[in-house]
Amino acid sequence: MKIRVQTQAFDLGAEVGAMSKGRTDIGAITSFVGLARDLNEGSGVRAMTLEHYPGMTEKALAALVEEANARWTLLDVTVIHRVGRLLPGDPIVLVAVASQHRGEAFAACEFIMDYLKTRAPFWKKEETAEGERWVDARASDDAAAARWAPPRFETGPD
Amino acid sequence: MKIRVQTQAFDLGAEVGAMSKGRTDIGAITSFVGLARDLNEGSGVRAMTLEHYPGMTEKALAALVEEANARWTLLDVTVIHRVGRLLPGDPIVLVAVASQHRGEAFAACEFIMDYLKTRAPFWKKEETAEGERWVDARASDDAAAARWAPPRFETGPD
Amino acid sequence: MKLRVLYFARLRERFGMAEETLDFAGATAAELIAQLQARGGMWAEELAAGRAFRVAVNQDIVALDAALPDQAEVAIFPPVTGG
Amino acid sequence: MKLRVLYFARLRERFGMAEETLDFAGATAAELIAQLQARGGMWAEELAAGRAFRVAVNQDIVALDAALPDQAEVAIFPPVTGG
Repeated sequence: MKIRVQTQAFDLGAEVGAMSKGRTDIGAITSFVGLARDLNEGSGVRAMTLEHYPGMTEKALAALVEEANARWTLLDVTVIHRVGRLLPGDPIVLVAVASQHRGEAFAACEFIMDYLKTRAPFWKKEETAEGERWVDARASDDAAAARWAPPRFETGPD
Repeated sequence: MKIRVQTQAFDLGAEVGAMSKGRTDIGAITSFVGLARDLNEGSGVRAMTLEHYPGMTEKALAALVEEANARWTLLDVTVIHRVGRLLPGDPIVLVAVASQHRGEAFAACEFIMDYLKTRAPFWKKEETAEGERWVDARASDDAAAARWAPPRFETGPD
Repeated sequence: MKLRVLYFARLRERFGMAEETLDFAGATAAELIAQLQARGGMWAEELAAGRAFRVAVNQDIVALDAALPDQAEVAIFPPVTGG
Repeated sequence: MKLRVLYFARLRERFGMAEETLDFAGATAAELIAQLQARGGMWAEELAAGRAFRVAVNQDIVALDAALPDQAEVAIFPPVTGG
Protein backbone atom coordinates (compact mmCIF):
# COMPACT_ATOMS: atom_id res chain seq x y z
CA MET A 1 0.00 0.00 0.00
CA LYS A 2 1.33 3.42 -0.92
CA ILE A 3 -0.28 6.70 0.13
CA ARG A 4 1.29 10.01 -0.79
CA VAL A 5 0.43 13.70 -0.76
CA GLN A 6 2.81 15.71 -2.91
CA THR A 7 3.13 18.86 -5.00
CA GLN A 8 4.95 17.23 -7.91
CA ALA A 9 3.36 15.31 -10.75
CA PHE A 10 3.05 11.51 -10.57
CA ASP A 11 3.86 8.93 -13.23
CA LEU A 12 0.88 6.64 -13.81
CA GLY A 13 2.89 4.06 -15.76
CA ALA A 14 5.65 3.90 -13.16
CA GLU A 15 3.20 3.64 -10.25
CA VAL A 16 1.15 0.86 -11.81
CA GLY A 17 4.33 -0.84 -13.02
CA ALA A 18 5.70 -0.82 -9.46
CA MET A 19 2.54 -2.55 -8.21
CA SER A 20 2.86 -5.51 -10.59
CA LYS A 21 6.67 -5.70 -10.80
CA GLY A 22 7.95 -9.15 -9.87
CA ARG A 23 4.45 -10.44 -9.10
CA THR A 24 2.53 -13.09 -10.99
CA ASP A 25 -0.61 -13.26 -8.84
CA ILE A 26 -2.21 -10.01 -10.00
CA GLY A 27 -4.82 -10.38 -12.73
CA ALA A 28 -6.30 -6.89 -12.75
CA ILE A 29 -5.22 -3.32 -12.03
CA THR A 30 -7.82 -0.60 -12.26
CA SER A 31 -6.53 2.93 -12.05
CA PHE A 32 -8.14 6.34 -11.95
CA VAL A 33 -6.59 9.69 -12.75
CA GLY A 34 -8.49 12.89 -11.95
CA LEU A 35 -7.41 15.96 -13.91
CA ALA A 36 -7.93 19.71 -13.54
CA ARG A 37 -10.51 20.97 -16.08
CA ASP A 38 -10.66 24.42 -17.60
CA LEU A 39 -14.38 24.71 -16.95
CA ASN A 40 -16.41 24.27 -13.77
CA GLU A 41 -19.97 25.35 -13.13
CA GLY A 42 -20.03 27.42 -16.29
CA SER A 43 -16.88 29.50 -15.64
CA GLY A 44 -13.48 29.27 -17.24
CA VAL A 45 -10.87 28.10 -14.75
CA ARG A 46 -7.31 29.39 -15.29
CA ALA A 47 -5.72 27.52 -12.41
CA MET A 48 -6.58 25.96 -9.09
CA THR A 49 -4.87 25.62 -5.74
CA LEU A 50 -5.32 22.57 -3.58
CA GLU A 51 -5.03 22.95 0.17
CA HIS A 52 -5.05 20.04 2.63
CA TYR A 53 -4.77 19.20 6.32
CA PRO A 54 -1.34 17.61 6.76
CA GLY A 55 -1.51 14.65 9.08
CA MET A 56 -5.25 14.14 8.85
CA THR A 57 -5.02 13.73 5.08
CA GLU A 58 -2.71 10.74 5.27
CA LYS A 59 -4.79 9.27 8.10
CA ALA A 60 -8.05 9.70 6.18
CA LEU A 61 -6.59 8.16 3.02
CA ALA A 62 -5.21 5.21 4.98
CA ALA A 63 -8.65 4.69 6.54
CA LEU A 64 -10.30 4.65 3.11
CA VAL A 65 -7.84 2.05 1.86
CA GLU A 66 -8.33 -0.01 5.01
CA GLU A 67 -12.09 0.06 4.49
CA ALA A 68 -11.64 -1.01 0.86
CA ASN A 69 -9.41 -3.88 2.03
CA ALA A 70 -12.13 -4.97 4.44
CA ARG A 71 -14.75 -5.03 1.69
CA TRP A 72 -12.76 -6.66 -1.10
CA THR A 73 -9.79 -8.98 -1.50
CA LEU A 74 -7.14 -6.63 -2.83
CA LEU A 75 -3.48 -7.27 -3.60
CA ASP A 76 -2.22 -3.68 -3.57
CA VAL A 77 -3.47 -0.10 -3.50
CA THR A 78 -1.76 3.18 -4.41
CA VAL A 79 -3.23 6.61 -3.70
CA ILE A 80 -1.38 9.80 -4.67
CA HIS A 81 -2.98 13.22 -4.29
CA ARG A 82 -1.34 16.44 -5.37
CA VAL A 83 -1.59 19.75 -3.52
CA GLY A 84 -0.53 23.28 -4.47
CA ARG A 85 -1.22 25.21 -7.66
CA LEU A 86 -2.32 23.23 -10.72
CA LEU A 87 -3.24 24.22 -14.26
CA PRO A 88 -6.03 22.85 -16.47
CA GLY A 89 -4.92 19.50 -17.86
CA ASP A 90 -2.72 18.73 -14.84
CA PRO A 91 -3.35 15.40 -13.08
CA ILE A 92 -4.61 15.86 -9.50
CA VAL A 93 -5.16 12.41 -8.07
CA LEU A 94 -4.23 8.80 -8.81
CA VAL A 95 -5.93 5.74 -7.31
CA ALA A 96 -4.78 2.31 -8.48
CA VAL A 97 -6.06 -1.03 -7.17
CA ALA A 98 -4.61 -4.47 -7.92
CA SER A 99 -6.54 -7.70 -7.38
CA GLN A 100 -6.89 -11.18 -8.79
CA HIS A 101 -10.06 -10.41 -10.73
CA ARG A 102 -11.34 -7.26 -12.36
CA GLY A 103 -14.66 -6.90 -10.52
CA GLU A 104 -12.92 -6.22 -7.21
CA ALA A 105 -10.38 -3.85 -8.73
CA PHE A 106 -13.09 -1.77 -10.41
CA ALA A 107 -15.34 -1.63 -7.34
CA ALA A 108 -12.58 -0.81 -4.87
CA CYS A 109 -11.03 1.88 -7.10
CA GLU A 110 -14.37 3.66 -7.55
CA PHE A 111 -15.18 3.24 -3.84
CA ILE A 112 -11.88 4.85 -2.81
CA MET A 113 -12.43 7.78 -5.19
CA ASP A 114 -16.02 8.30 -4.00
CA TYR A 115 -14.99 8.25 -0.34
CA LEU A 116 -11.92 10.39 -0.98
CA LYS A 117 -14.18 13.07 -2.48
CA THR A 118 -16.26 13.30 0.68
CA ARG A 119 -13.89 12.28 3.50
CA ALA A 120 -10.34 13.35 2.74
CA PRO A 121 -9.49 16.92 3.82
CA PHE A 122 -8.63 18.60 0.52
CA TRP A 123 -10.08 21.89 -0.67
CA LYS A 124 -9.91 23.45 -4.13
CA LYS A 125 -9.75 27.14 -4.88
CA GLU A 126 -10.23 28.15 -8.50
CA GLU A 127 -8.90 31.18 -10.35
CA THR A 128 -11.47 32.44 -12.86
CA ALA A 129 -11.88 35.63 -14.89
CA GLU A 130 -14.17 36.87 -12.10
CA GLY A 131 -11.55 36.25 -9.41
CA GLU A 132 -10.84 33.45 -6.99
CA ARG A 133 -13.48 31.15 -5.53
CA TRP A 134 -13.51 28.17 -3.23
CA VAL A 135 -15.18 25.18 -4.85
CA ASP A 136 -18.36 24.08 -3.06
CA ALA A 137 -18.90 20.45 -2.17
CA ARG A 138 -21.18 18.76 -4.69
CA ALA A 139 -24.36 16.90 -3.83
CA SER A 140 -23.45 14.40 -6.57
CA ASP A 141 -20.30 13.46 -4.65
CA ASP A 142 -22.31 12.84 -1.47
CA ALA A 143 -24.70 10.69 -3.51
CA ALA A 144 -21.83 8.74 -5.07
CA ALA A 145 -20.33 8.00 -1.63
CA ALA A 146 -23.72 7.10 -0.16
CA ARG A 147 -24.10 4.27 -2.71
CA TRP A 148 -21.43 2.31 -0.84
CA ALA A 149 -22.94 2.47 2.65
CA PRO A 150 -23.61 0.40 4.66
CA PRO A 151 -20.68 -2.00 4.13
CA ARG A 152 -21.74 -5.09 2.22
CA PHE A 153 -20.98 -7.51 5.01
CA GLU A 154 -23.31 -5.60 7.33
CA THR A 155 -26.18 -5.36 4.87
CA GLY A 156 -29.40 -6.49 6.51
CA PRO A 157 -32.50 -8.09 5.00
CA ASP A 158 -33.57 -4.75 3.49
CA MET B 1 -10.46 6.49 -30.26
CA LYS B 2 -7.60 4.04 -30.58
CA ILE B 3 -8.04 0.28 -31.04
CA ARG B 4 -5.04 -1.99 -31.45
CA VAL B 5 -4.22 -5.68 -31.49
CA GLN B 6 -0.50 -6.27 -31.15
CA THR B 7 2.12 -8.74 -29.93
CA GLN B 8 4.34 -6.15 -28.22
CA ALA B 9 3.81 -4.73 -24.75
CA PHE B 10 1.96 -1.44 -24.28
CA ASP B 11 2.94 1.56 -22.15
CA LEU B 12 0.05 2.49 -19.84
CA GLY B 13 1.52 5.87 -18.92
CA ALA B 14 2.19 6.82 -22.53
CA GLU B 15 -1.27 5.71 -23.70
CA VAL B 16 -3.14 7.59 -20.98
CA GLY B 17 -0.81 10.57 -21.41
CA ALA B 18 -1.61 10.66 -25.12
CA MET B 19 -5.34 10.81 -24.33
CA SER B 20 -5.06 13.90 -22.13
CA LYS B 21 -2.19 15.66 -23.90
CA GLY B 22 -3.10 19.20 -24.96
CA ARG B 23 -6.65 18.85 -23.61
CA THR B 24 -8.16 20.70 -20.69
CA ASP B 25 -11.72 19.34 -20.88
CA ILE B 26 -11.00 15.86 -19.44
CA GLY B 27 -11.68 15.47 -15.72
CA ALA B 28 -11.38 11.70 -15.38
CA ILE B 29 -9.50 8.82 -16.98
CA THR B 30 -10.23 5.31 -15.77
CA SER B 31 -7.94 2.61 -17.05
CA PHE B 32 -7.81 -1.14 -16.68
CA VAL B 33 -4.86 -3.45 -17.23
CA GLY B 34 -5.42 -7.20 -17.31
CA LEU B 35 -2.36 -9.32 -16.57
CA ALA B 36 -1.44 -12.97 -17.05
CA ARG B 37 -1.53 -14.84 -13.72
CA ASP B 38 0.54 -17.85 -12.75
CA LEU B 39 -2.49 -19.67 -11.42
CA ASN B 40 -5.84 -20.48 -13.02
CA GLU B 41 -8.43 -22.97 -11.85
CA GLY B 42 -5.96 -24.46 -9.40
CA SER B 43 -3.11 -25.18 -11.81
CA GLY B 44 0.18 -23.41 -12.19
CA VAL B 45 0.38 -21.59 -15.52
CA ARG B 46 3.84 -21.27 -17.07
CA ALA B 47 2.80 -19.28 -20.11
CA MET B 48 -0.20 -18.60 -22.30
CA THR B 49 -0.76 -18.01 -25.96
CA LEU B 50 -3.49 -15.69 -27.18
CA GLU B 51 -5.06 -16.38 -30.56
CA HIS B 52 -7.51 -14.04 -32.27
CA TYR B 53 -9.56 -13.61 -35.44
CA PRO B 54 -7.86 -10.83 -37.40
CA GLY B 55 -10.40 -8.51 -38.92
CA MET B 56 -13.30 -9.56 -36.73
CA THR B 57 -11.34 -8.63 -33.60
CA GLU B 58 -10.90 -5.01 -34.60
CA LYS B 59 -14.53 -4.85 -35.76
CA ALA B 60 -15.81 -6.33 -32.49
CA LEU B 61 -13.69 -3.97 -30.37
CA ALA B 62 -14.87 -0.97 -32.40
CA ALA B 63 -18.47 -2.08 -31.87
CA LEU B 64 -17.93 -2.29 -28.09
CA VAL B 65 -16.48 1.21 -28.01
CA GLU B 66 -19.33 2.50 -30.17
CA GLU B 67 -21.86 0.99 -27.77
CA ALA B 68 -20.07 2.58 -24.80
CA ASN B 69 -20.17 5.93 -26.62
CA ALA B 70 -23.90 5.54 -27.12
CA ARG B 71 -24.48 4.86 -23.42
CA TRP B 72 -22.17 7.48 -21.88
CA THR B 73 -20.70 10.84 -22.84
CA LEU B 74 -17.05 9.93 -23.36
CA LEU B 75 -14.16 12.09 -24.54
CA ASP B 76 -11.76 9.35 -25.65
CA VAL B 77 -11.30 5.58 -25.48
CA THR B 78 -8.22 3.41 -25.99
CA VAL B 79 -8.31 -0.39 -26.25
CA ILE B 80 -5.12 -2.40 -26.77
CA HIS B 81 -5.14 -6.20 -26.66
CA ARG B 82 -2.03 -8.32 -27.01
CA VAL B 83 -1.82 -11.65 -28.84
CA GLY B 84 0.88 -14.29 -29.01
CA ARG B 85 2.80 -15.92 -26.18
CA LEU B 86 2.75 -14.21 -22.77
CA LEU B 87 4.30 -15.07 -19.41
CA PRO B 88 2.79 -14.68 -15.93
CA GLY B 89 2.99 -11.03 -14.94
CA ASP B 90 2.77 -9.81 -18.55
CA PRO B 91 0.05 -7.27 -19.31
CA ILE B 92 -2.59 -8.62 -21.72
CA VAL B 93 -5.14 -5.89 -22.25
CA LEU B 94 -5.51 -2.16 -21.67
CA VAL B 95 -8.80 -0.25 -21.69
CA ALA B 96 -8.72 3.47 -20.88
CA VAL B 97 -11.71 5.82 -20.94
CA ALA B 98 -11.64 9.62 -20.62
CA SER B 99 -14.67 11.69 -19.70
CA GLN B 100 -15.62 14.88 -17.89
CA HIS B 101 -16.68 13.12 -14.70
CA ARG B 102 -15.52 9.96 -13.04
CA GLY B 103 -18.82 8.05 -12.92
CA GLU B 104 -18.97 7.76 -16.69
CA ALA B 105 -15.30 6.81 -17.00
CA PHE B 106 -15.62 4.01 -14.43
CA ALA B 107 -18.85 2.62 -15.87
CA ALA B 108 -17.71 2.71 -19.49
CA CYS B 109 -14.31 1.15 -18.74
CA GLU B 110 -15.85 -1.76 -16.84
CA PHE B 111 -18.56 -2.16 -19.50
CA ILE B 112 -15.97 -2.39 -22.29
CA MET B 113 -13.96 -5.00 -20.34
CA ASP B 114 -17.06 -7.06 -19.54
CA TYR B 115 -18.21 -7.04 -23.16
CA LEU B 116 -14.69 -7.65 -24.48
CA LYS B 117 -14.54 -10.81 -22.36
CA THR B 118 -17.65 -12.25 -23.99
CA ARG B 119 -17.76 -10.70 -27.48
CA ALA B 120 -14.26 -10.13 -28.82
CA PRO B 121 -12.75 -13.17 -30.61
CA PHE B 122 -9.71 -13.93 -28.46
CA TRP B 123 -8.83 -17.37 -27.11
CA LYS B 124 -6.29 -18.29 -24.45
CA LYS B 125 -4.27 -21.48 -24.33
CA GLU B 126 -2.36 -22.15 -21.14
CA GLU B 127 0.85 -24.14 -20.64
CA THR B 128 0.71 -26.01 -17.32
CA ALA B 129 2.73 -28.81 -15.76
CA GLU B 130 0.07 -31.21 -17.08
CA GLY B 131 0.40 -29.90 -20.64
CA GLU B 132 -1.45 -27.38 -22.75
CA ARG B 133 -5.10 -26.55 -22.34
CA TRP B 134 -7.55 -24.14 -23.91
CA VAL B 135 -9.18 -21.92 -21.32
CA ASP B 136 -12.93 -22.41 -21.06
CA ALA B 137 -15.31 -19.45 -21.09
CA ARG B 138 -16.37 -18.57 -17.57
CA ALA B 139 -19.96 -18.25 -16.41
CA SER B 140 -18.87 -15.29 -14.25
CA ASP B 141 -17.87 -13.40 -17.40
CA ASP B 142 -21.28 -14.03 -18.95
CA ALA B 143 -22.90 -12.80 -15.74
CA ALA B 144 -20.72 -9.67 -15.69
CA ALA B 145 -21.68 -8.82 -19.26
CA ALA B 146 -25.35 -9.55 -18.64
CA ARG B 147 -25.48 -6.85 -15.95
CA TRP B 148 -25.22 -4.21 -18.67
CA ALA B 149 -28.10 -5.37 -20.85
CA PRO B 150 -30.47 -3.95 -21.90
CA PRO B 151 -28.99 -0.52 -22.59
CA ARG B 152 -29.96 1.99 -19.92
CA PHE B 153 -31.90 4.24 -22.26
CA GLU B 154 -34.15 1.33 -23.18
CA THR B 155 -34.77 0.17 -19.63
CA GLY B 156 -38.46 -0.32 -19.03
CA PRO B 157 -40.56 -0.04 -15.85
CA ASP B 158 -39.12 -3.31 -14.51
CA MET C 1 -22.78 -21.31 -53.27
CA LYS C 2 -19.14 -20.96 -52.23
CA LEU C 3 -18.22 -20.28 -48.60
CA ARG C 4 -14.90 -19.54 -46.96
CA VAL C 5 -14.96 -21.27 -43.58
CA LEU C 6 -12.50 -20.44 -40.79
CA TYR C 7 -11.81 -22.37 -37.58
CA PHE C 8 -10.14 -20.97 -34.47
CA ALA C 9 -8.52 -22.10 -31.24
CA ARG C 10 -9.53 -25.57 -30.01
CA LEU C 11 -11.65 -26.23 -33.13
CA ARG C 12 -8.77 -25.27 -35.44
CA GLU C 13 -6.57 -27.78 -33.63
CA ARG C 14 -9.16 -30.57 -33.48
CA PHE C 15 -10.11 -30.22 -37.13
CA GLY C 16 -6.45 -29.86 -38.13
CA MET C 17 -7.43 -26.97 -40.35
CA ALA C 18 -7.55 -23.17 -40.06
CA GLU C 19 -9.53 -22.50 -43.20
CA GLU C 20 -11.25 -24.14 -46.17
CA THR C 21 -13.41 -23.20 -49.13
CA LEU C 22 -16.66 -25.14 -49.31
CA ASP C 23 -19.48 -25.76 -51.73
CA PHE C 24 -22.69 -25.33 -49.82
CA ALA C 25 -26.16 -26.15 -51.08
CA GLY C 26 -28.07 -25.14 -47.96
CA ALA C 27 -29.30 -21.79 -46.71
CA THR C 28 -28.56 -21.37 -43.01
CA ALA C 29 -25.70 -21.65 -40.55
CA ALA C 30 -27.45 -24.65 -38.98
CA GLU C 31 -27.39 -26.43 -42.34
CA LEU C 32 -23.67 -25.73 -42.74
CA ILE C 33 -23.05 -27.15 -39.26
CA ALA C 34 -25.05 -30.25 -40.20
CA GLN C 35 -22.97 -30.65 -43.37
CA LEU C 36 -19.74 -30.46 -41.35
CA GLN C 37 -21.04 -32.83 -38.65
CA ALA C 38 -21.74 -35.37 -41.37
CA ARG C 39 -17.96 -35.69 -41.86
CA GLY C 40 -17.97 -37.72 -38.64
CA GLY C 41 -15.04 -38.05 -36.20
CA MET C 42 -13.97 -34.81 -34.54
CA TRP C 43 -16.44 -32.89 -36.69
CA ALA C 44 -19.41 -34.83 -35.38
CA GLU C 45 -18.09 -34.63 -31.84
CA GLU C 46 -17.23 -30.95 -31.63
CA LEU C 47 -20.29 -29.70 -33.48
CA ALA C 48 -22.80 -31.97 -31.74
CA ALA C 49 -25.95 -30.43 -30.31
CA GLY C 50 -25.22 -29.10 -26.85
CA ARG C 51 -21.54 -28.37 -27.53
CA ALA C 52 -20.60 -24.74 -27.02
CA PHE C 53 -19.41 -23.12 -30.22
CA ARG C 54 -20.11 -19.83 -31.98
CA VAL C 55 -20.72 -19.00 -35.62
CA ALA C 56 -19.81 -15.65 -37.19
CA VAL C 57 -20.86 -14.62 -40.68
CA ASN C 58 -18.78 -11.92 -42.30
CA GLN C 59 -17.29 -11.24 -38.85
CA ASP C 60 -20.53 -10.81 -36.91
CA ILE C 61 -21.70 -13.49 -34.50
CA VAL C 62 -25.04 -14.90 -35.66
CA ALA C 63 -27.68 -17.34 -34.48
CA LEU C 64 -27.83 -20.76 -36.13
CA ASP C 65 -30.91 -19.84 -38.15
CA ALA C 66 -29.04 -17.02 -39.90
CA ALA C 67 -28.96 -17.18 -43.69
CA LEU C 68 -25.53 -17.51 -45.31
CA PRO C 69 -24.90 -15.21 -48.28
CA ASP C 70 -22.87 -16.46 -51.24
CA GLN C 71 -19.12 -15.89 -50.82
CA ALA C 72 -19.66 -15.43 -47.07
CA GLU C 73 -16.75 -15.67 -44.65
CA VAL C 74 -18.07 -18.06 -42.00
CA ALA C 75 -16.10 -18.64 -38.80
CA ILE C 76 -16.72 -21.38 -36.25
CA PHE C 77 -15.01 -21.09 -32.88
CA PRO C 78 -15.32 -21.83 -29.16
CA PRO C 79 -16.75 -19.23 -26.75
CA VAL C 80 -14.22 -16.42 -26.47
CA THR C 81 -11.80 -16.12 -23.54
CA GLY C 82 -9.84 -12.94 -24.12
CA GLY C 83 -8.83 -10.15 -21.78
CA MET D 1 -8.60 22.99 29.22
CA LYS D 2 -6.31 24.00 26.34
CA LEU D 3 -7.19 23.28 22.72
CA ARG D 4 -5.23 23.77 19.54
CA VAL D 5 -7.73 24.91 16.90
CA LEU D 6 -6.98 24.83 13.16
CA TYR D 7 -8.92 26.47 10.33
CA PHE D 8 -8.70 25.52 6.68
CA ALA D 9 -9.63 26.81 3.23
CA ARG D 10 -12.44 29.40 3.14
CA LEU D 11 -12.67 29.51 6.94
CA ARG D 12 -8.92 30.11 7.30
CA GLU D 13 -9.24 33.05 4.92
CA ARG D 14 -12.38 34.50 6.49
CA PHE D 15 -11.06 34.23 10.01
CA GLY D 16 -7.63 35.55 8.95
CA MET D 17 -6.04 32.77 10.96
CA ALA D 18 -4.75 29.24 10.32
CA GLU D 19 -4.33 28.19 13.93
CA GLU D 20 -4.77 29.35 17.53
CA THR D 21 -4.49 27.96 21.04
CA LEU D 22 -7.62 28.42 23.10
CA ASP D 23 -8.73 28.13 26.69
CA PHE D 24 -11.98 26.20 26.67
CA ALA D 25 -14.26 25.69 29.65
CA GLY D 26 -16.93 23.62 27.91
CA ALA D 27 -17.14 19.93 27.05
CA THR D 28 -18.34 19.39 23.49
CA ALA D 29 -17.55 20.51 19.95
CA ALA D 30 -20.90 22.34 19.91
CA GLU D 31 -19.85 24.39 22.91
CA LEU D 32 -16.56 25.30 21.23
CA ILE D 33 -18.46 26.43 18.14
CA ALA D 34 -20.74 28.56 20.36
CA GLN D 35 -17.69 30.15 22.01
CA LEU D 36 -16.24 31.03 18.60
CA GLN D 37 -19.57 32.33 17.27
CA ALA D 38 -19.72 34.68 20.24
CA ARG D 39 -16.78 36.59 18.73
CA GLY D 40 -19.28 38.01 16.26
CA GLY D 41 -18.46 39.23 12.72
CA MET D 42 -17.20 36.51 10.36
CA TRP D 43 -17.16 34.03 13.23
CA ALA D 44 -20.87 34.44 13.90
CA GLU D 45 -21.63 34.35 10.18
CA GLU D 46 -19.56 31.34 9.11
CA LEU D 47 -20.42 29.20 12.11
CA ALA D 48 -24.14 30.03 12.23
CA ALA D 49 -26.62 27.16 12.47
CA GLY D 50 -27.34 25.84 9.00
CA ARG D 51 -23.89 26.74 7.57
CA ALA D 52 -21.98 23.79 6.22
CA PHE D 53 -18.75 23.17 8.12
CA ARG D 54 -17.03 20.12 9.57
CA VAL D 55 -15.27 19.55 12.88
CA ALA D 56 -12.41 17.08 13.32
CA VAL D 57 -10.98 16.12 16.71
CA ASN D 58 -7.47 14.71 16.68
CA GLN D 59 -7.85 14.30 12.90
CA ASP D 60 -11.13 12.37 12.88
CA ILE D 61 -14.35 14.03 11.75
CA VAL D 62 -16.85 14.07 14.63
CA ALA D 63 -20.45 15.08 15.27
CA LEU D 64 -21.07 18.32 17.18
CA ASP D 65 -22.00 16.51 20.38
CA ALA D 66 -18.53 14.90 20.56
CA ALA D 67 -16.57 15.54 23.77
CA LEU D 68 -13.27 17.41 23.40
CA PRO D 69 -10.33 15.94 25.34
CA ASP D 70 -7.78 18.28 26.91
CA GLN D 71 -4.95 19.22 24.53
CA ALA D 72 -7.09 18.14 21.61
CA GLU D 73 -6.27 19.23 18.07
CA VAL D 74 -9.60 20.54 16.79
CA ALA D 75 -10.00 21.49 13.14
CA ILE D 76 -12.90 23.41 11.64
CA PHE D 77 -13.25 23.46 7.88
CA PRO D 78 -15.70 23.55 4.96
CA PRO D 79 -16.98 20.33 3.36
CA VAL D 80 -14.07 18.78 1.48
CA THR D 81 -13.65 19.14 -2.29
CA GLY D 82 -10.57 17.12 -3.22
CA GLY D 83 -9.95 14.71 -6.05
